[in-house]
Amino acid sequence: MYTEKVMDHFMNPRNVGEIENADGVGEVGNVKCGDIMRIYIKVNGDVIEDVKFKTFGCGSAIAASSVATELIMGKTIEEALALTNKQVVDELGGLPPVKIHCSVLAEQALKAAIYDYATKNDLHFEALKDFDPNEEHDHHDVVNIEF
Amino acid sequence: MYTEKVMDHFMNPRNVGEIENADGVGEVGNVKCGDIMRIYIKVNGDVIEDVKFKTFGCGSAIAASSVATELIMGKTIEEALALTNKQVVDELGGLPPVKIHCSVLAEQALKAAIYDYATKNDLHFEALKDFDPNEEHDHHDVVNIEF
Amino acid sequence: MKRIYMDYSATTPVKQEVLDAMMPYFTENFGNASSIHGFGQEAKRALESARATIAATMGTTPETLYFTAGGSESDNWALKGVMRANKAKGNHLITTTIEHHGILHTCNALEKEGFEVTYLEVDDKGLISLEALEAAITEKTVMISIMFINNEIGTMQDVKSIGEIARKHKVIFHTDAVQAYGNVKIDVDTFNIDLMSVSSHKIYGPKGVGALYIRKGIKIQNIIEGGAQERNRRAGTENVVGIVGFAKAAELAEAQLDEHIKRLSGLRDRLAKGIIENIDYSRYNGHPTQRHPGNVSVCFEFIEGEGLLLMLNAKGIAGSSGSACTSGSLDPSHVLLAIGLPHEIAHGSLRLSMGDFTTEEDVDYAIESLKEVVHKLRMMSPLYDRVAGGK
Amino acid sequence: MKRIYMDYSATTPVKQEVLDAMMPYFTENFGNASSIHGFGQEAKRALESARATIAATMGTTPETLYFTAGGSESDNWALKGVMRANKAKGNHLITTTIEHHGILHTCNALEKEGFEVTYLEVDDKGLISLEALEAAITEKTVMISIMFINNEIGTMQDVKSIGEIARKHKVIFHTDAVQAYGNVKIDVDTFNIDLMSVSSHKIYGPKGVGALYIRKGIKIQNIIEGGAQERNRRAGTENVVGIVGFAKAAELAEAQLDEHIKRLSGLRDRLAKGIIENIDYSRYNGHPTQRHPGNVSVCFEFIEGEGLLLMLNAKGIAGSSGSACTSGSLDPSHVLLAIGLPHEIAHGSLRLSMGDFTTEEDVDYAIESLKEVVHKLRMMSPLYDRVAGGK
Ligand SMILES: Cc1ncc(COP(=O)(O)O)c(C=O)c1O
Ligand SMILES: Cc1ncc(COP(=O)(O)O)c(C=O)c1O
Repeated sequence: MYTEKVMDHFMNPRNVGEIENADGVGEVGNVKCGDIMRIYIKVNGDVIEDVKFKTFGCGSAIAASSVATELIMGKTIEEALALTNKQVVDELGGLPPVKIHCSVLAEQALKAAIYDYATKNDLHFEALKDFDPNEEHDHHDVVNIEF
Repeated sequence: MYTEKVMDHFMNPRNVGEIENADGVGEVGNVKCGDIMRIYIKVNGDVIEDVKFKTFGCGSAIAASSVATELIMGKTIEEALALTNKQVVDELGGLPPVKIHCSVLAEQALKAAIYDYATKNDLHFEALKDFDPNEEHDHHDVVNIEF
Repeated sequence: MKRIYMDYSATTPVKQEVLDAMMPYFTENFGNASSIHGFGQEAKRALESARATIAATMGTTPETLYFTAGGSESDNWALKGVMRANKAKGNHLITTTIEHHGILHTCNALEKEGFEVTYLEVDDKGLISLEALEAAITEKTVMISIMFINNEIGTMQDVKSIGEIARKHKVIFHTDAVQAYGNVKIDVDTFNIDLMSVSSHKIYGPKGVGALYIRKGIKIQNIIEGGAQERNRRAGTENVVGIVGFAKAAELAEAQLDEHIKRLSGLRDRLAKGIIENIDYSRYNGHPTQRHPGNVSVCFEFIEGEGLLLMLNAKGIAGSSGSACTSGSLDPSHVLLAIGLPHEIAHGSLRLSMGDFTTEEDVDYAIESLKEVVHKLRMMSPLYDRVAGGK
Repeated sequence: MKRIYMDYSATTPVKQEVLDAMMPYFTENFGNASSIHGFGQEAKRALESARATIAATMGTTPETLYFTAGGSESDNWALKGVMRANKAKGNHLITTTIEHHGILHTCNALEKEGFEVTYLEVDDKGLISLEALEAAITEKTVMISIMFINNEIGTMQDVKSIGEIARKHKVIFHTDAVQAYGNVKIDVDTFNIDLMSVSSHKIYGPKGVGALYIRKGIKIQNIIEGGAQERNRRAGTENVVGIVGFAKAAELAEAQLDEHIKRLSGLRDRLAKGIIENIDYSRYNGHPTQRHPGNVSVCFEFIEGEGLLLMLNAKGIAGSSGSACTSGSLDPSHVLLAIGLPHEIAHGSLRLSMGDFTTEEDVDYAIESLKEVVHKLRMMSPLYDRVAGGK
């Protein structure tokens, strides 16, 4: 079902936790749908010095969070904003079609954290022009198997 | 499917053949339905001295013919007329439900032979009062399996 | 690594005795049971003896038992077959909100054909209300279909009373007994059951075989037409190997039923207690006593079921979940929602179902593993720190 | 006693390689293919690899192949599923008078639902007329269903031309390839086949498993609703063991196809020649060359098929017959009547179908036995003395 890379990031997630006095915090998803991601960033100049996450969700949601934090650690804000869910999927060696939304959520959570940082500091990023942290980004396919 | 008794009478049918110059010959069934029985009798006084049959039909049709001839060999006409399809079935140790009609056919073929003998000799038997040798007596159940 | 299977409600391994019984029918006695030659007649005898064996375990006679490809086909056949054949009587069917999809999706299909379906709600333990059932019956009600034991939360309905109500109102009663058969004593007459779906692979028999009990006199249409197999009611070359295996499994289940129930209930209660006492913010779903002997259904707040399953799997434990993520759907199991759990709690569900190869050590290992795994996931959860942030 | 199986068209033994491939999935890798734990994922892999194997033998891709419980279910699904789903397009279906009951009885059921069915007649060799087919197509025609190879007389239709006609008129083309698959090269694209029914137990795989090929884009309704197995199209826990066996059988059939056809055709022609040359008043049914490689269908005048089968069986030979008596029906096989045989001749039919374990010695023994048995039955027949009384 999942690649080895996904299982590794799920079983040994990088950067789990919180940052006290974070410069930006973003949370996306909702409990009804079963996925919530929260990302904390610590910014120094325009560099993301530290990033941590907490995720309520399935294996791929946790793995996607872990990979996303790893990908942006130490990057500039502009670089971090260029992160796409496709990169997250690629880095994980692929996700099952019904789990692609987890990578979207990771991208959104990161953007939400940067948005929070930007708002607090009255900064404007071109890449966040159309970003709405409260938008819903879920698009599961409905397939049910019970036994 | 069939009892040992049926198989024995089918594989080693008693009294197969014809009687030249028989005193009575009866044939029932029709080729379309796949069952024809012909019975020949030789009568001496009121005793059936010899009986033979020829049958086109399934295993139980042949076995029923065989058993019926055996049951009436050496019997009086009155005794032979008392033969029922039930006796044929019992003597065979039973027949599958869809094959019961074979025993009916055997009873009818015998009656037809005696009817023929009676007609030729202008005899009247109470038991043949309502007998019509050309009546159809088939009542298969329709069940089809192919593969 | 240790591998502990705790998903017996999903499917079971074929028992060795069952496989042994099946073996001659693959390469030796392989005939088509409808053929009149020796190969066919041997197969026929095996088929009919299997039918007699299974019928006896239900307190019925062979001519009321029809083989199918499994529980889903039996469910589809029972509902579509009876509703379509009894249009003269009415167009109304009563079922529950917690049925298996084999029933629920069939009901949806029947609604599209113009039939009307009432879905009875259940209480927080998963039981329907007998009063509500009786009140739902109208002049147009043809059939009631209520599952014997729920596959997810393990709750067993009061089938006897349901059967009595059905009989009283002259309504046909079908029960999906896929989870119950082999795990509880069933007698179709005692329970007034008119049709019953069962499946072989839930009772240590092979997959792809099931049966539908149809009481004599019930009008039902075919859903698979063709050859005259199964007395003209279900076409297709008989799966003799599978049916022989099913019969052996049924025979074993019947012979060992009391012991099976006693052993499993002990393990079940030990597991449930171990979880509830050791892990806070956890709850035991379903009825506390009136339940499947091997089913433990629990919810852990603040975490999601799929991750839980994967971590348990990494520890060698195989379980299942009504989590939405295991199914790729947005909503968690309709059963967990039906017993009133909010979405966020239903997402964190786990079903561990035990069977004849489960041991006490397995149970204790599962409890220990769960403690660890739940803790690990909660430490990652943005929901947990809200309630337990200070701990 | 010698036991010679000559009823391969009814069913086949499971080959040892097939059974070997199946064995691990009974007791070890027994998981439910829809479970996310290790047991389930192993089963899933086996299932998907089986699907890929079988799809490849038909020249298609795995996502077009759906597993069922056998040929009959596939036939029912194809016809009911497509006709019900395409009501907007029309209500007309074209088939033939010589289809298997899996098709014919399904057509009868569809007629009761209000659909219209045209039954194309066949010539004395069992072939339909392509002109008649084309002429039967109307604006309301949704689907053509014509069997690839007839199960009784072995005749193979010109499927490629049928497919071309269907495509030209934008009509969906289904073929019941239960007898053809594994006995002739099939490529669904070359033949323009849109749906195709196949069954495992006819090609040395286990009973109770089949498949339906559904070309991408074809609209079809489900007939078995429930879980989301088979991409939401056919509910029921996947019969992994059976499917793995089916795939192994398909793989062997594909690998050995040329050799299989060559060997069997040789045996078939030897048997047919031996019968026709040695037994008078006998006739070879079906097409002389365009036929199943292992099928010999003959009629012997003046005798009835069931007795023939029983006497052959006593000699250790297992065959089958389209005789009315083998089925308990009044009429002999609809196929034999459709090719124009009178009732009395159709009653005396025999099908000997050969397969991979049939030898030349078996064939020669069958010819010798037939001579004896036919003679013995004719000596008892009141019909024979009429023609041969003087002999
Ligand atoms: C209650 C219930 N009904 C029906 C089914 C379907 O049975 P099967 O998988 O044999 O089709 C299952 C199991 O999957 C079940 O648990
Ligand atoms: C041509 C044909 N179609 C369909 C079937 C039905 O297949 P199954 O017995 O696998 O349901 C058969 C065999 O019985 C057949 O020969």
